[in-house]
Amino acid sequence: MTESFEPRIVGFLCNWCSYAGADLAGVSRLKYPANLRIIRVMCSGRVEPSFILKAFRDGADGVLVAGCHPGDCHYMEGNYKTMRRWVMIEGILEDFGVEKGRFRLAWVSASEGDRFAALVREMVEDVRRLGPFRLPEGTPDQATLAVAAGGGGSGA
Amino acid sequence: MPERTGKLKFALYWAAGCGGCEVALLDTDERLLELAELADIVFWPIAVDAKREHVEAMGEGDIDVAFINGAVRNSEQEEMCRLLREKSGTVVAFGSCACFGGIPGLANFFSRREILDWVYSASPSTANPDGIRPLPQHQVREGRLTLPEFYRQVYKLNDIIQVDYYLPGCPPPPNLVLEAVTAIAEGKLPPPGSTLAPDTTVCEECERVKEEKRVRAFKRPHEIVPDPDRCLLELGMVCCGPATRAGCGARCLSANMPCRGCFGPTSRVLDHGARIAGAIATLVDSQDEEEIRDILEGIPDPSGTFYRFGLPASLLGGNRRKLREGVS
Amino acid sequence: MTMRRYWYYPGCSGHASARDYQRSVALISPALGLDLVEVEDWNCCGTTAMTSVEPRLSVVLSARNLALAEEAGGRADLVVTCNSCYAILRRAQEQYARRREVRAEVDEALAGIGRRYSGTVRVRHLLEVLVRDVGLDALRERVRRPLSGLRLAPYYGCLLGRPRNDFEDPEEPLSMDRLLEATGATVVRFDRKSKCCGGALITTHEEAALELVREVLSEAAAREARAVVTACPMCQFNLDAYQAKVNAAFGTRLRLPVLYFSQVLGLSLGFGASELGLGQRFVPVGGVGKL
Amino acid sequence: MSEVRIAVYVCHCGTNIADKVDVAGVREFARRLPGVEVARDYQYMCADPGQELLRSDIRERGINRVVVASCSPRMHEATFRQVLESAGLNGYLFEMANIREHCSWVTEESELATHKARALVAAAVKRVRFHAPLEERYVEVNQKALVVGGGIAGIEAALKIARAGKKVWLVERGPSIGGKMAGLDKTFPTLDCSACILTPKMVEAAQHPKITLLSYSEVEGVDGYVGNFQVTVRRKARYVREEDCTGCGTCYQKCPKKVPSEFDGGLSHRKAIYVPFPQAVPNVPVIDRSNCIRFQTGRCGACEKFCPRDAVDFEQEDEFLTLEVGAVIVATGYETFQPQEAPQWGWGRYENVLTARQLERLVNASGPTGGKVLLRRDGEFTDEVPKSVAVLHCIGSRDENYYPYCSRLCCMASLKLAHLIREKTGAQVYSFYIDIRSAGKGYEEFYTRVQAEGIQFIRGKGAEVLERDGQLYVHAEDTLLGAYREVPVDMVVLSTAVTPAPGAERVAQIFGIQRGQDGFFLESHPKLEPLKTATEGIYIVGCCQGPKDIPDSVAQGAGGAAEVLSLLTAGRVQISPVVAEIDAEACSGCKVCVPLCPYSAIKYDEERGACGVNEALCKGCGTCVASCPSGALSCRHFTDEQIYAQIEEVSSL
Repeated sequence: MTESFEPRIVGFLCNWCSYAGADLAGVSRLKYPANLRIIRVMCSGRVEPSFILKAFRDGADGVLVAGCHPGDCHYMEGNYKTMRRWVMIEGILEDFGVEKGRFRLAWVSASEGDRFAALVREMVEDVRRLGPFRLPEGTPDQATLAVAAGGGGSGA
Repeated sequence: MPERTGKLKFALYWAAGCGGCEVALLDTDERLLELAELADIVFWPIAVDAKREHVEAMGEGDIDVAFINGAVRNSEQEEMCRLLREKSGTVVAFGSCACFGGIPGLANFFSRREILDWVYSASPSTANPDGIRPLPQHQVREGRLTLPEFYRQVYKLNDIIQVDYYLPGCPPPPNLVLEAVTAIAEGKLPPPGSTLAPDTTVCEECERVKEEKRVRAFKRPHEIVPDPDRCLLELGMVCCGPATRAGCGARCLSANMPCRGCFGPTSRVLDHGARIAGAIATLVDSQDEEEIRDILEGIPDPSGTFYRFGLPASLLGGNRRKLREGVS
Repeated sequence: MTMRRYWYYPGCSGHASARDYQRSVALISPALGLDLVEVEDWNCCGTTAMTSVEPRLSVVLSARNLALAEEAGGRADLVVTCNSCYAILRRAQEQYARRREVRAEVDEALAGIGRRYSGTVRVRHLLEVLVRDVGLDALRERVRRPLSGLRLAPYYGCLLGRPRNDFEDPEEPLSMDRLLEATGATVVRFDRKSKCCGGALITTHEEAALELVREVLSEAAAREARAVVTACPMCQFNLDAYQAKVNAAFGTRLRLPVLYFSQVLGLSLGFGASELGLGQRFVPVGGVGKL
Repeated sequence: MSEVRIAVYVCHCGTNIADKVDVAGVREFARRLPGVEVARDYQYMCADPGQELLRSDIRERGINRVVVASCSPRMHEATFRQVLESAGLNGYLFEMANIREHCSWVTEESELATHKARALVAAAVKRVRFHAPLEERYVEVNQKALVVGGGIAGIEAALKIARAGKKVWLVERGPSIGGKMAGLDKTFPTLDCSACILTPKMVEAAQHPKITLLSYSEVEGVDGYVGNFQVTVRRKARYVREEDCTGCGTCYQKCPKKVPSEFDGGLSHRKAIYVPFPQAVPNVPVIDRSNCIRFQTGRCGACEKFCPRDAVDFEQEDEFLTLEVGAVIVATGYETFQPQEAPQWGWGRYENVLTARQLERLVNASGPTGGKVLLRRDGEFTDEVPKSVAVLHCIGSRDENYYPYCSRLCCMASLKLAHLIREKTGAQVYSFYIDIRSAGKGYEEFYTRVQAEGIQFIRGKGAEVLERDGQLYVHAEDTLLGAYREVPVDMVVLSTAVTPAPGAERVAQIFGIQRGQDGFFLESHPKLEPLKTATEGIYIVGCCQGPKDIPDSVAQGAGGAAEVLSLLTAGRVQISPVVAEIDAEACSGCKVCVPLCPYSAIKYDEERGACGVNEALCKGCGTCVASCPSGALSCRHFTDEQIYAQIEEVSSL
């Protein structure tokens, strides 16, 4: 993958709706770009903001979070918590210089295989247009991060 | 740590910081004298007349413990940190700036150019008609003048050198400082890499009564007179206590002020700002996206608030934020 | 009365065959608190032949008009009185918003003439503005000459609700029914209110078109309407100009004046028949204009 | 942790994966990943030889972590976990990489698919290092069941469960069970009488000692989990005491207030106090409060006065019951498309345009005309029999503007009605259709029979119905003639689409059922789990899942009963060990998590100064974990480090 830029997009999909929707896209043999790599979580509510940040840190060019439609959450209201965190994290990501087109929250039900495929196509196109995501120049190695968290602790 | 023969040798260094950490040592009051009995301070620019050459002349490990406060922003600081690392058996990152980047680390939201533009021309109090800017090197008739290079970013100490212990706090409170020194003196330090503070959060030390939290509106400290017995978060104040490492004795909270997060996260959390931001957002009591947006609008500058002490330690390290008003 | 400001797109007929329509609109709008400002330098909306021959050009033509309204500023909606212009401009609005490839093409074409469009203009039919923005209560208050006893057949034509939009049901449009009721007139049930008038066929398949005209007018006559009321210059022309031919072809004795809703509103607001442009048509308005 | 020894298997899935993904390449890539001891590719990992391969590697090569790169974990995760268990390895030391549904099937280019597969495998390999053995938990299953919806599917389900000796509650929203089938006259293709075959089942359901019928009741909420649901049921006030009423009918004879009958599609009247139809079960009237003179004005009270048993009680109030059940069958049925939304077909405009359901009532002996097909004029039936009738198929179905799907049962129902009209009136009957779909036992034969009876079939959808000079015309394009036709008829019958029942959205939310794009309830697998839903212990049968005819609905009702009985009979049910846990040492008791849990699974323990998770209540969504400010909460099998491991690989490869 040298000449054309192939973005890496990490998708966090809830098991019950969106992951099943992605499965349906597969079963229906709908084609979409290979740039999305899906990580399964039981509920979109499990997605910590740090997952999104870490994906960008580790080289992703885009992040998708997808869950059940509001009101349809398998766990009743996990997706509303996702929505709340999302509103917060959107602004923070922008402050960190992550352009709006790189991250997306979507509601995809288990029956929306075609919608899912269209969503991926659209998002890949958006991210492709934005180009690779780069951390600010001079950002230190991530190896130091784990240490920064401070290891174990004790009252010394 | 090498076996002790006689008094310990300490070095103290002040990098990119406000000086509060230096004062924190004085806050130990009369017990500072015990410290002097325990150790010789071989290098402490603010108080002891020892120069860089003296340190350079020392052998590896001649210094037992170096306490370095402040973040690293320029080449001089980096050189001094590396030098002290070379000569010291143990290095302690002293205070939040050294541990996580601290308040100076907020500069990472801006580029070097934006900072220089602001400081040397755009800020309202600046008069610089000739547009003079500092240069790392300048040739004059008498020879070459140099200044330390101003880096693109603020670094926390362990981005530059290996750090053995972390003593967080802005500044670290006297009890933790003394505990740390005692542990050093008695050879009872935990494994290297440890943070010399409990691995729980401020809520553990906070006396306020905690109930279930649901927030309809966020309040700033001047907007309410908080009930001294109730959890400030439940009153709508943005308190970072639930996500911030304990050890401070919840001093801000006992003064009716919310925790600002200076002790950083616990060992289990990767990104302090993201964690507290995510936790506080979920407390918003609404299922309507617009209303959620409105309620969260009540937190001015979330990035600055939640990454107040830890931007250089965050996953994305800071970036170009929309320019401040006044900087074109 | 506070005036609501809109950009106004009269379309080609507004300056030609439907001058009376435009005249009546110009008269009633200020009286109802509407400030309609004609978009400067507007061009053809891109309807009729263009939509099938050069579909993309048709969208671009519409988009230029939208861009003009947007550039003119004020974040005002673009008001249209011709159903065909309405359908075509609105289609451009929707396609620009939803279809990336259309957006890309339009942007490129507009850039070629030094214009840009960001998709903020809403296209609205005057009927919608009257029903939703002015409101029926406000209209009722301003009626000075209630048209009591006047039986009217509201004829919407085929385009107002098609393609589907959030304003009118394609099969059972109602806005004109409500407006005419507000003037005090009696609105007759009219099953063919949104059937085709044959306008597009009249030059190529006259026989088929005449049959469609007959269908519409016969129902209006059977329901004892005194006049047919339209919102579209094409429908108006077709139903009006071809009545004689229909009578000749089918042996019917139709004699139904075909008015614009704006003319009927004008009458109820107290304007005179001649200033509203009544009587400039093939089928005489007869008693209707003298109310 | 002992040394990690990972085995990776890349499945060909026949050609499903191997055609697109270079499986050998992925295998070689996996072989070089840290910790990988064995890497193989194989034709079908899920088949016996594939499973055996896995077992022998575990036994002979000391494998203690397994990654299978094949299909969706939603498909075979459970299969492979069992294989691990059978080889003595905990089933949770396993991870799947979905390189079929998410990779080979959706990617055009082979090279990109292979690259993606490598990234997914690398993520799985890194993740599995952090897996820990988890123990399955079991809970007792409550031996009672609930069936929601008293149509034929629900009745069948309730009877089957009851006959197996298990207690069942049958909850029905309306005043009587029987559902849509009770309104039909004959059933296709055998033409047996609907009421004759349905009423015995209704009566049995009402009288069976193991069934408690709760008619005129609705489920308001569900708590708990598989095996242990607590269901809140609202028993709406009937204003007639069921235990006192004998069903004599005096009350509705005396009631002065006439209301259009829902059961007869508005073609007749009922009273404000009424039973919906003569064979209603229970045969106990109900007062329609919004139409009752007594409730609206305070006067009247005729029913109360004349009731010989003093069963009328205007003071009655809604009651709430809490039922404890182990499993639930949802059989909430369907509705039909309301043609007033589409006036082009003339319903509501012309009184001789009827829906198929209305016509069912006309041809029925207990219907408003005593079984005669008669024309109406000015709101009343005349003695006049139509000489020509058009039956329009696909009204609202297979139509982009309304419902894009095929409603499946209306072709046959339309044929049946065409036959009955022809038989009863001798009228010329036209059937306007797009296609005739007569897939079913004896269905095609019935179609042939009806064709032979002289029904005129016009291939072309009825586009609109208009009246001209007092005559109805059906406008259609006859696609066989290639001509536009206007067919004059006296009566039009609209075969309207089958649509989700009103309130389906709320039912779905109450029971945690997902809905498809068409609004019908979604089964957990379209082929292999047609009755299960995303919520364990909740099953769907009949038309709430999609349009179905009577035999299919009955079969599903029985199938749902089998699901419930297998659950109840097993006596205990496995519960996923994927739950949240709290490190009490690390927890500071901030209580941020407590209100986030929709199941109230988190409680604060004053003594320990920390929160704790009730594992029986926790469903493992992880929402609390993501919000725990101190990081004291974690989610088993979805820990931070497991997910971080995946993120690291998929973000960088």
